[in-house]
Amino acid sequence: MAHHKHATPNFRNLIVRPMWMTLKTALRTFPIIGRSKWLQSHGGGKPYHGQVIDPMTEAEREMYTEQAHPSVGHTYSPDRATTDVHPNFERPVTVMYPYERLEDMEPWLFVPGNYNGRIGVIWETCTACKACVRICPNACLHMETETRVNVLDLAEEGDENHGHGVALEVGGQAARRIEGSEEAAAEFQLSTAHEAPPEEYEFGEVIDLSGDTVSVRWNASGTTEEVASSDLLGAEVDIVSGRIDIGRCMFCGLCMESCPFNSFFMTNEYDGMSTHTREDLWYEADRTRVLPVQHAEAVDRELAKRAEQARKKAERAAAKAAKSPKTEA
Amino acid sequence: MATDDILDVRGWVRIGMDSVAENTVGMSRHWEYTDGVAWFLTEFVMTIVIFGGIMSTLFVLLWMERKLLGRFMDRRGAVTSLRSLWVGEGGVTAGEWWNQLPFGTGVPIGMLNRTLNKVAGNDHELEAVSRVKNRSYHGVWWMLPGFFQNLADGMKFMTKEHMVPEKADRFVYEVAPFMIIATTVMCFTFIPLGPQIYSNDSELSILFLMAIFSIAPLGVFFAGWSSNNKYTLLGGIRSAAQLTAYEIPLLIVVLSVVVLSGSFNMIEVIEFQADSGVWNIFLLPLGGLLFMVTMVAEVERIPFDMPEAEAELVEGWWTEYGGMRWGLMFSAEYLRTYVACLLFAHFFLGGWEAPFEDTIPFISMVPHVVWVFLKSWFIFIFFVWLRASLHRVRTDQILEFGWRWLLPLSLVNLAMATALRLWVYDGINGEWPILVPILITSIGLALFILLAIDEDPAAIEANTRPYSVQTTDVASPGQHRE
Amino acid sequence: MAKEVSAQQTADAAEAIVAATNEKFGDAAVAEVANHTGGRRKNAYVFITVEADRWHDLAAWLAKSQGVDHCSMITGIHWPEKAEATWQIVAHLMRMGVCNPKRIEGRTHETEVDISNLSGANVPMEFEISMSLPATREPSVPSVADIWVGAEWNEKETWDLVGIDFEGHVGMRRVLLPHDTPTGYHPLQKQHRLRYHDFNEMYDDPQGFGRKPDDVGKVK
Amino acid sequence: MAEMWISMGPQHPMTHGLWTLKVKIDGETVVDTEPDLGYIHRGVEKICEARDFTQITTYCDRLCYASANTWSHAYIYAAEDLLGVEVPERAEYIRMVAVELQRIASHLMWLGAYCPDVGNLTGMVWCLREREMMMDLLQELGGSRLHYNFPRVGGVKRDLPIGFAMRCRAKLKLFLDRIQEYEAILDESTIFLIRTQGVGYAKAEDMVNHGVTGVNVRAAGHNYDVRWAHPYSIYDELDWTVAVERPSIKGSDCYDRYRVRVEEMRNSAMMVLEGLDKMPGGAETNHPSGDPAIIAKAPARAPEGQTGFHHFEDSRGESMFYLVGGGEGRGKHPYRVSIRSPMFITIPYAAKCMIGYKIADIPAIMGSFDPCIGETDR
Repeated sequence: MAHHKHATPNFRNLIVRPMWMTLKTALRTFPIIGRSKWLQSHGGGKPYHGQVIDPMTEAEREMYTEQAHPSVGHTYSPDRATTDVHPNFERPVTVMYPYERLEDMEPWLFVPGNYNGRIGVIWETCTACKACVRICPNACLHMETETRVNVLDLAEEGDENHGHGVALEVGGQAARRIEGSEEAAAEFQLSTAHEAPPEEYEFGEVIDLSGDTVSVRWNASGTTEEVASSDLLGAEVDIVSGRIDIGRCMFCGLCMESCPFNSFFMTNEYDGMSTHTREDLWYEADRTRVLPVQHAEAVDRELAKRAEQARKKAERAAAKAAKSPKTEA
Repeated sequence: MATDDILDVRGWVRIGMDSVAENTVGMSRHWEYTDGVAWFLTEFVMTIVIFGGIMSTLFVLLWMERKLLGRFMDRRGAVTSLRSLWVGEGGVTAGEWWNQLPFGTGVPIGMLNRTLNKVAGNDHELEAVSRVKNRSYHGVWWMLPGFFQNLADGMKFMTKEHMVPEKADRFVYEVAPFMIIATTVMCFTFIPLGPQIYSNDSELSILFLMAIFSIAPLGVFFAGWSSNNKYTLLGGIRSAAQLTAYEIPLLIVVLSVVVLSGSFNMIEVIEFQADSGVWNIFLLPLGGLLFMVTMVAEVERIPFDMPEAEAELVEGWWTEYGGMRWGLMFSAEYLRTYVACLLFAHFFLGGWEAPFEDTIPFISMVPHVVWVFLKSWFIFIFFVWLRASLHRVRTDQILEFGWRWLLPLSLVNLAMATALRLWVYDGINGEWPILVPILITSIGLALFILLAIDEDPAAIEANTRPYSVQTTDVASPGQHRE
Repeated sequence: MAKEVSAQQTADAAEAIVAATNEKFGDAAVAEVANHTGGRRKNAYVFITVEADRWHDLAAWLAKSQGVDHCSMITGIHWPEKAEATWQIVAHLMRMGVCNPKRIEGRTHETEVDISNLSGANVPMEFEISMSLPATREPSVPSVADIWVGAEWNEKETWDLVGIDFEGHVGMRRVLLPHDTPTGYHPLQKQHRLRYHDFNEMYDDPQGFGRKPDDVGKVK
Repeated sequence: MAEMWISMGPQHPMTHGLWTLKVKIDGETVVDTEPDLGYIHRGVEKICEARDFTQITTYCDRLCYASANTWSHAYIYAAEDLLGVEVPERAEYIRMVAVELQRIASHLMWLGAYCPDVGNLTGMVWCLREREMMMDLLQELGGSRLHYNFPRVGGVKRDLPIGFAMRCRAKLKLFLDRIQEYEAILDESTIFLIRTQGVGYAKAEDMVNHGVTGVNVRAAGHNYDVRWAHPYSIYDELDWTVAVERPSIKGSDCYDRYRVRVEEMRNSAMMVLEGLDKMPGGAETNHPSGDPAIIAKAPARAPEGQTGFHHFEDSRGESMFYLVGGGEGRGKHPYRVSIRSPMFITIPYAAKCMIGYKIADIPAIMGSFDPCIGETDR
């Protein structure tokens, strides 16, 4: 591994060579003379920013048009060559931040899925499975959940959304109405009351569903009990509120990967997260929004997926029901 | 005596002061002192003129340093433009401070601010710039973006607190900066800016100048010692050693110029170059090179930057100073660089004489002070270029280079000067045969180019490192423990 | 030269070392050839379990005869529930075969190493030596800083974080923890548990010196 | 002047990080040195005992903040040794691309910091300008500029983004030209040669006995590199030569270490270009992130008694992780994570190397060993 050819301490290297190199660098920054050939990359005569290329090859252009990859229509040079903010400077490397934004100049660095910016959450499709709370290394995700009866279950027989509620399943939650809780709930005045609203249901985890009775272990007392499935309603754990401590978050992206319902996104927003106090760094649902387009897209995708799962489950249940009478008969 | 110049500042001032003296002292019973008073007032006004000229053009030097250094480093340098004086976030007017001024004197300022905001306000045709309300960053080139950044930095130092280190030697600590600053500013009395723009035209002005110029190192050493900080002590000692090592070759080179020009008076040196039609650089190229190198060491700029070496001494002897003392010392360093550039221009580039004074017809229309400033700023480019491209030399290497190389070369230069003066100039009744400068310059250039392309073919081919490195016998690591 | 040491070369070298060690330290040390379980190539390495007090002799012998010239890392592990092996020390050594360039009649020779036919003592080899101590208040193991100077700071760090002392170590001091840490406080011991610091107590007294009873006197 | 201790304290331009070097000087000559580390000891080993295997990668990124990828990959290879995981071929190539780009960025950060140590600010700005190009590439891979959290146990987080190969080739070819510009201002500058040649001698055997590894040993003329001595990843399928300095009897000095790192930058760039050409499945294809071509199924738990360790060629030396299985959560967390930091052992040696030289040489010598304090204090 040879030394550099001219690396000998002589008069030539004392001033001539280093000063010639800095002069070339300085002359390159002036608009007209900066482009002349002999100033280009040291000893190579090649353009100083490297070849300006179209970022999308032909093959890529048709393949990725439908995702409208952000670098469509941009020219690309390895070292930033263009600026419209400062015309009388030939080749600026520095991005003059407030006046030029890197995501406008080099969009391929901020492809929505790839860049770990501020966290964006679709709270509507979150099913409070707490996968993200468990995966976060710095424990900055906090979530309050509550076991509730799904409102669709309360629809009476004739109602058009009857039967769409949560079905009882092993390991899921079940709810039983507490006697007399209906009247208590009716005359409870939230605005004037001094105590919490009365509990309407008691919730328990379903142990097994064989036959008509259901064995449930009540969350409150922990005792298991055999209950007729008729007076049980399906229940689910719902998210009440969630917050992210941006002060602790290191933007590693593990929560985005661990969320099974892709309601967790890392937006490509990197500024605007500073506050004056640490309390303000606790981002509630309002400050962890995602762009409306992305939000709508994600919600539709998720609902379509769940509808698909519900339909498949209904088919499986129907098939099982169709199959089981044969065995009985 | 000095060449006549359309900008005869001293003449106008003298006339003005004569009339002032006559109308005041002349009328009174001390009328015989009128001439004395007029003389004193002229000298006083001329000193102020020189001081004003230097201090305002100092900002050009600072601005060139930042922008050129930026360009050498492939970036822009300071870009805040003058617009920032009246432009704020969305035309904010800084609380309309002018309304607090008494007797409504603030009103015109307010009006001026509003018109300027309307004329050259925040909006800009570029969408990205106007979105963030162009806070005076986007300056056009003729608004000299970045020029007033140094003014703002300078004023910032006035607001900084002056803290004296706890166990510092209080008196010496306070005296040192003023010694440096006072002597540096006094140098400008002896430097003429033009044929009729000088504050002092004494017979031995170069001698005085060099004497005052070399007092500052003493102040540097006082500052280093008195700040009660080991690093500044080291910086002070290094700077004392370096400046003494480079004072002697500098004085010898100046002596060679004086010998060549025949007088100690700065203006006569320049007149000599003007009359004989040959600049000294073409007669003493070696002298010019030596002067440049020793001046870089005198003002402690990069290749000889040890006293203020960032890497190990943090800020060298400046570390413990804050506030305006540090600001003044910082500007004193640039004033000393400005003295160096002006001296190089006067000694070697013919002071205020235009490049082809008598041949180009209308060149004498341009006032001579312009040439003085242009030449000194051109020399300053070399100072910045050296700073951008060279590394810092170690202290012992500086001293060794100073004593072993510069001193003998400056003696050679002195011998050349005397030979040229006695045999060539005086021999042929007082003017240079045209062949002499051409011959000397071409020999100098040839020598420089020869050295510049010299390569050690054996070293390249054998790819070894010929440099015999003198190292103190290094204790093998771990040895000192036992 | 070939691009890397082949698996076969490493395996033979490991066998040779294991045989020599078992024969030399039959009673005190048990050596075997172990293979890495992950990655594309299951490289072989030498795994030796040795009694704590014979560690210095094994180290000196490895350094002298097997050419082990580099102590990579010394780790201390605290197994509170194992009574007879509460303190485990795992030393990772390395045979790099790095030597100064030879000087023959005044010319410095290249140390060009032809990797393909490396054999015997100069095949680079990884060693993992494990030793354990029963439950004691002052676990200590002979220091190998005199054989490999590189082990000096590893041992300082192990004592500083895990609390295992090394006899014969010159100038044992805390390197990673602040100098005013109470004596006997060694954070990597299992009785110190990590707690979740809620938002309002995030930055005060993270190591719990203030809240915990002073450990002065109680060594472990 | 009588001998006196000066403390090149935690905040000092020479230290490239937060540690103190107390130096006893006699006039300008260094007589004795005493390093004092531990200022940013974050207890990463203790934290890792309470995290499961995917979460630890984010902490290993932050060990040495100048070369995050090399450290997270060092941990991942050790975790795969502990859990016994086979990584698909394409994932190994992508990891090699990420590690070598990070090695270039780390060496550029070192060269950028070394130039002001010897007095020239221009070198710093140029090197950081090139490091921007490398960080853009790593930002496309990992998602942010400095800490990428890119490898997963069994593979990588995501495949090469769309158009990455074209951009990577363009930037690396441009970078290979730009190296010549550094050499014009460093190698061909006498003052740099005077300041670095013959300063900070270190013999090969002395260094190995002191535990110094990696670039600093190769600068002393001996070709030892973990990538060929204990082969991992796909270095055997690329034809690359190790950057070794020519041996001299006095050992390596600052200039040798500088030469080896510049040569290594060239080698890494050539390796990445070759890796992109030989990428199985082509560098232009883009698999979705969970695809079996780039990540293999890996067990989440490591029972007690299972251990794994792996030597890794970091840009500063040979880093190593030793993991012991069987922590809380029935083995979801490791019982003990032990990290070998090359600089934790090289800095005391470098401090001893300075004895006998001038004060002005301290930054030159210390800087040439490329200290990174994040990994030193863990």
